[in-house]
Amino acid sequence: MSTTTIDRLRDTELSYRATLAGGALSVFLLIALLGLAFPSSIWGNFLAILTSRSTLSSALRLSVPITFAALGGIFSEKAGVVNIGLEGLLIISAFTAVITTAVVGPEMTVVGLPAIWIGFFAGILSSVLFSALFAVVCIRFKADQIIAGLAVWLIALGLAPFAATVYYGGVNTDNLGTTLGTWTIPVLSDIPFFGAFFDADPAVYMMLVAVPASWYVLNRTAFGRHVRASGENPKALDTVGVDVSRVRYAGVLLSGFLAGVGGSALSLGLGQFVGNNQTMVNGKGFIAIVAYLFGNYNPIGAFGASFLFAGLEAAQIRLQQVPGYAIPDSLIQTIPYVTVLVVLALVGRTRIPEAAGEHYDTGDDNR
Amino acid sequence: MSAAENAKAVLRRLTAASATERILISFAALIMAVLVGAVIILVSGRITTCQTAATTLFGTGFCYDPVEVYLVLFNGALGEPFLVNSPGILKPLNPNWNPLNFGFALTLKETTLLIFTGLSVAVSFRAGLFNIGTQGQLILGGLATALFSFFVAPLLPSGLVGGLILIPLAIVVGALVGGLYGAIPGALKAYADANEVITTIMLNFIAAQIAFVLVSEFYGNPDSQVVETTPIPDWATLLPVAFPQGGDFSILALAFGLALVVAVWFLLEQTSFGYDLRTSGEQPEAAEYGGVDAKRTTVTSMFLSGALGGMGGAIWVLMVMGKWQAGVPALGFDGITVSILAGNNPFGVVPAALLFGTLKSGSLAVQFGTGVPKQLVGVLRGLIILFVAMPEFFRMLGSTIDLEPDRETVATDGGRLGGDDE
Amino acid sequence: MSTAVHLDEITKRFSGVVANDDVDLTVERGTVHALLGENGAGKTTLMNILYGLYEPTEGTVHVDGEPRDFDSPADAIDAGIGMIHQHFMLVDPMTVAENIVLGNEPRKWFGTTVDRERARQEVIDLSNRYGFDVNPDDAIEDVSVGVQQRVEILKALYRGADILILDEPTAVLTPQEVEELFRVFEELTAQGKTIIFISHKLGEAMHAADDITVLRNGKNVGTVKADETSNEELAELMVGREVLLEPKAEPQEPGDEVLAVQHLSAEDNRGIPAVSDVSFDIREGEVFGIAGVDGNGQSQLVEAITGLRTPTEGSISYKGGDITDASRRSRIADGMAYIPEDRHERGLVMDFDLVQNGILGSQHSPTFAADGRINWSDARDHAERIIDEYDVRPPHADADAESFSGGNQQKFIVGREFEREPDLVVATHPTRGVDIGAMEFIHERLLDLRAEGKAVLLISSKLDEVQGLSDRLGVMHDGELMDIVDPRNTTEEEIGLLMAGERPNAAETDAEPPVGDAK
Amino acid sequence: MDRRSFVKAAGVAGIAGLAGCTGGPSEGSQETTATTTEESGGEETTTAEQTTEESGPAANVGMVYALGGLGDKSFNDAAKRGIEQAESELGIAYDEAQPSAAEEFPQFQRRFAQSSNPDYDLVSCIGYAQKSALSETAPSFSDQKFMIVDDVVDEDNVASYLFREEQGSFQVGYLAGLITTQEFSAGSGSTTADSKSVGFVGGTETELIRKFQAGYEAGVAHADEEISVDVAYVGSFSDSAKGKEIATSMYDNGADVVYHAAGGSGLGVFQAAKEQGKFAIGVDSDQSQTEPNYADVILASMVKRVESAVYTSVENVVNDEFNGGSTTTLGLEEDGVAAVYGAELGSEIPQDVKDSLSESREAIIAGDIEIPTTTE
Repeated sequence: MSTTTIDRLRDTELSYRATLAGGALSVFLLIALLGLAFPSSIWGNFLAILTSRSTLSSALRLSVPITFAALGGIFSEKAGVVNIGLEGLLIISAFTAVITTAVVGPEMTVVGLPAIWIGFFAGILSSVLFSALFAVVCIRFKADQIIAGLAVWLIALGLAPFAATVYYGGVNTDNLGTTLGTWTIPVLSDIPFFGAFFDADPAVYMMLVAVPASWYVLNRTAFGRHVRASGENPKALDTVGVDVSRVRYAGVLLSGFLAGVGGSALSLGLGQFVGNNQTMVNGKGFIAIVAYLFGNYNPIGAFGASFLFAGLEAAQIRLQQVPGYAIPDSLIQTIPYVTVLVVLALVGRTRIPEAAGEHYDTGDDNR
Repeated sequence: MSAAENAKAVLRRLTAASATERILISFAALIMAVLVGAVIILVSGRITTCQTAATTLFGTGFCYDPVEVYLVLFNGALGEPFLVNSPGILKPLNPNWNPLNFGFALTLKETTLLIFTGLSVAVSFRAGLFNIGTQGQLILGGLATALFSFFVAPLLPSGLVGGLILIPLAIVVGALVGGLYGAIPGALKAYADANEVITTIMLNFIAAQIAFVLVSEFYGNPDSQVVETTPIPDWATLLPVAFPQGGDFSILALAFGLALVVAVWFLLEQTSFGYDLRTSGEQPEAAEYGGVDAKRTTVTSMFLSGALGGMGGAIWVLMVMGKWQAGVPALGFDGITVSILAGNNPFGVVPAALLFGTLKSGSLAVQFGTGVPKQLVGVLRGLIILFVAMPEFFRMLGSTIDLEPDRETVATDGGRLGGDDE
Repeated sequence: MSTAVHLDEITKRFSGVVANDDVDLTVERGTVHALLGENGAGKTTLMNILYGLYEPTEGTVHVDGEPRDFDSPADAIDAGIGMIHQHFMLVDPMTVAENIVLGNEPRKWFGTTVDRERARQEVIDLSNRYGFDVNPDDAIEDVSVGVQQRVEILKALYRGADILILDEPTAVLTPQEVEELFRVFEELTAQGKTIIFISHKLGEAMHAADDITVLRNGKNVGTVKADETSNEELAELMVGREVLLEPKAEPQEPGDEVLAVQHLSAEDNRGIPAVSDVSFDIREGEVFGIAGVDGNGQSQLVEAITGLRTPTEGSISYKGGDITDASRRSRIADGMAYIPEDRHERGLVMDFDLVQNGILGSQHSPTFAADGRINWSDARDHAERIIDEYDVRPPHADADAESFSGGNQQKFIVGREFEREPDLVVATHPTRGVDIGAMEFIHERLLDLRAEGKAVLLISSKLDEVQGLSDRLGVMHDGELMDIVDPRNTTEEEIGLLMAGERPNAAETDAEPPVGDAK
Repeated sequence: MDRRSFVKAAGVAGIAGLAGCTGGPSEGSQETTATTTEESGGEETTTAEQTTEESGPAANVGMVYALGGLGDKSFNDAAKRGIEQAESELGIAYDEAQPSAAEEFPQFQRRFAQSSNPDYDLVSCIGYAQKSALSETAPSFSDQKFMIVDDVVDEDNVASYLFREEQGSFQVGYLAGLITTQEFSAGSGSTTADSKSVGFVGGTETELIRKFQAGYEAGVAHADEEISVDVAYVGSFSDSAKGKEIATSMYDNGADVVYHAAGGSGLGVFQAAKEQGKFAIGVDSDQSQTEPNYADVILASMVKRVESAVYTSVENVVNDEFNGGSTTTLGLEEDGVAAVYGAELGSEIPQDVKDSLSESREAIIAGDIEIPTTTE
């Protein structure tokens, strides 16, 4: 194939990232410029909000559940199983984490582990169990992945408030009175602005580790390559003697694990599970799907997208408090969604793994 | 086609879901969900505490009795057809049962609304478009209906004549707005190749916020602290006729919904447009080959789907609320489950909507009558969908019971298995 | 010489359908063994059994004299067997090296991490050893089909394969690439490897193999030495009767121009130029053939003509009017029939029954849908007529398209398109996957259409087919129409050179490998 | 007897039950049959069962809570306290319903109104969101007594209860204003004199919550015109995560005290206060008691005695003094609203601050201070 075609392919890839990164940067620069030129105007407020350490730390905190769910979604979908049930995994782990901590007793420690961390791991376990159910249904029983994913969401959406009502008499759990807390790294946390990275929830640190680690696993380990091959061309993997089902199970379970971390962190960061309406997860699982599609299945891109949404939310919360600012809160809340729409309309498609959503079987019926 | 794929095709031929099988699978899914639900009820009956056991199994007392729960659910949804208090599992019929009761009206109300949203989702699914956006289309369609009725009502004579003019117009307005809002992701899909799953999810959020702002800032009811529009005069709404106890159910709306079922079926199965739509949904490449304008069909189907969703919103406003109010129930999402259970078949939507309508209206009675949280029904709904998604599971169950007959003669090509491996 | 593979009385049934019936096969070490047979003779199934993808219903596999029971390809790989499938089992976005080591990645750092440097070096060493020319860092989706095939062979060798199975290895190659492949065969056998390749082409089996085993209807009908047999003997073994190998078109005076393509250029789905500056015309009563290796722009050219792709440049006129921008629908309405190359994707809606498939393309025509409402009873009559006339088996109009075999699906499509009473038939690979009888029937019907004064555009990768049926033959290479020749006065070799991108009158040869459309 | 009051899923009992792995019935199961036969599903009934009501409770009350449900530790839980008090003191029985969507209000109201087993003597509708539903339900069941909290339904069979939230909010605003202008440290929180900033977090931006905001702002200004008030709305009464984010940003912004009128979302405000070492003011209930984990940051609570409204209305029904058609407005004077100091921090609040608050309370009751009821 001629070199020009290769260049062109690379160009499309590059232009996608360049559009995103360049767009974000130029918007920021525009605001900075306007903010510096008219410090007392709304742009000045904008700039102050965007450069405030509290916005950064808030954005990091808010991006935790989205990022973890998105990382989970990447592993599952890269392995060929579209996991639309991420929302359900977040819900079930958020609930289990809190109820387990409550049952153990928030003040208790078991073999040196504080109850809240037992809850944290229990939340992860519940999400892994749910994803195992999902995996069996999709892989063993060849269910339609989208429908099965919706089912996982619906079951979790019903089960968590149901169990909360059975146990507490209402859809919300009681407040544990304790949270995961904050880990502060001395000295580093004193750095202006970026100090927010070193004075954060434990889950934020986990996220900052999980993102590069996921990238590494996906791109530098044999397992990661098998995952990618299983989603692109499972037959290629099968014919070299790697068990496609096993890789897919692993991918889905891993997605359950990661989403579980996000869900546990979400509820334990607050010390309570809120089960009203769409529960406290409130669409974060779906936003996570958008985030990884947006990030083109790259863990770092997915984190970038999650961080963008969380950042917009954090900025929105602060913008709301600017006095005399007339735009209704609800309209500002639509900004992240509108952004996604506009970018999708401009940049268009993302490349979905070739075999995602398809069942794989060797075609032999008497095996 | 490789031999492996060919073998798969043979397999599929043997197990392809016929209409009968679909119905069987739906029933089996329902039964499985009910059984799993019963286990959940028992388990939660051990977690909660009570002074006296509701039932005793295997020497263990449980606070909730699954049989009672399902009976109460059914009774609540239909308005006490059975005498629950009598002993034994089979309860005698209630001689005083009147089908035109409040509970049944609630069930039919839910059913009616779910028919609209179920149809909306079914149309888009048949066109191969995963429209998650019925909720947003419903919200905006309903709002348009409420505002239109409110502003136009003063210009018309009040009473039956005005209603006859206004109600159809208001529904059309709702359909139009819902349709246009549905056409947005359609156009984004057709012309910008944007994934409709993402865009419709985003548009749902946006619709809810826009509607909220419009009502809270501009068109709110000044007499109310709730974010809602000023109520439409009664003559311009769909009032209950046959059900004296109320329940916000209008038989007219149900009749309209059933008529739409037939209309949608006719459109899908009997017309050229329906053929285009279904072909696009089954196999876009083949549709293009067959002269279907894929982009236009995508936009049109999404418009149609959105219009049905918008009508759902209109009916919600005209039949249930008499106004638009923030916190619109998740009828659009329920429509997805209805459509899935119905196998995206317009006629299937009716029983599926009735089932979910029964569950939903019965859920209130369950919480009321037995103390089991009404979210149980949400779990049941998820379980039904889960089991519907895995026909393989039931085929496997079935094949262990029913030995397959000898299929030596199934080959269609003189026993020649070859595909086109050239 | 020792025996590398011995298959002993292999029988394989799929849900009752017999794919292999009591097959014996012996392959000697260090030889090239061709497995010859018609489509659907059971060749691929047999090889999938040897490779552990399928378990035989009855019979035993022996490798190096030992009976083996393969549960999966992994077992076969362990026994030194490698298989190169007809559709390459490669992961498109990954690089050549990543694909070759897939599943056997060299590790470092306590097995946590793929040692990419070592993987790369091993691939380079391996390809040098067998004289392969591949760049380990290219992504698979960026390299030509020939290179992809070499990657597949390297993949097997990397796993220590001594026995290589190739399924239809020449189907997607130019004649020159085929020669190169056979040279690789020699190199491999010289180093002690054993090669089994599947083919349905007599010529290449005769040319490249030491031994030839012919399968028919799942049975072994004979193994012969290549240098002790003849084309005629093999053909008879394959088909079971004497066949007319080449269709013949009697010369006939063409009429008015039906289709004229002028300076047409088009891109493929990824926006890469696929057709450049192609011009030709077709007249009434004429078959215009296009020969060329698959993926040299034929698909895009046909799509532009039939209205499935917007050309970037140039014009198309049809029956005297410009249709460059006309919709697909209007072209169908205007009497343009089209047998698409991929019947599963385009030609049929697999989940529709034949009644519904019978009106695909006619769903808006007054014949079946006068007022927007489809007349299903007419549609049913129509489908039953096609089933009857084109011998579609079983004759069930209510069965879903996917329940029919490939050959019968094709017959149905051909029937549907011919029954449109078209002015122009665009036929791409019309006989792909059909049996000999149906092939003859389709060829006859094409010639009948020609005799009726219709215009036919015939695209096929079977050179004998286009050569035998066409009045004029265009040869495509890398998106260009290299030349238009008289098929009756041109040799297969001359056409082969054109297909490879070499103009006979051009002095220097084009060193660039042909552009494959990657798919 | 009431049908299922034995199904009590109270948190403490539940935890004890599960921790010991022995939930379920606490008595022997021999009585099972007897009990189940008395559980009627709903409306229709047979004469045999009605006889059991002879020795029944003083009254039957149906509770329809506001969205957000029980466990919000403020509004709904306050109503629940009222009915529990009535249960133990007046010997009434009650059933409760927690709607999860606005459209369920009329359904629950109707179910209670229609029921004849038991025949509910009063249906309590908690929250303004039930107004429009009740406006339709009440006329259709003219024999049924209703009460509504936080809005007025002008029907003869509805007793309406309103609160002067702006008065109580003024008081806590005044308190916040006084605290932020001085050096103060107590419990886990502290303020300095140099920053003069406080915050207000609302649930949804409605007329009622604006009333809280207006009173609060007026109270703050009463302390010092210079003090800035950050205002933000969560958009929900049950999103404590967002409540926490908002309050955190306010504290980051320099606010010393944040007052919330955001129901369940307010929990996040307390958490933020605790993490940031600042103060918060609770609402509806004395939240230093309902949320003891945060008693060390809760300066005070603007209590709105929903419980007394509920209790009073039940009492009226029991005593045959149902005040249908009338509206009872409860302000500082009636002790319907009040600023209540935190259980843990109250003792540390300087006496001069307390004195100022007592003075302003008197002035408000006397009508000397005009408090706006809306922010515009």
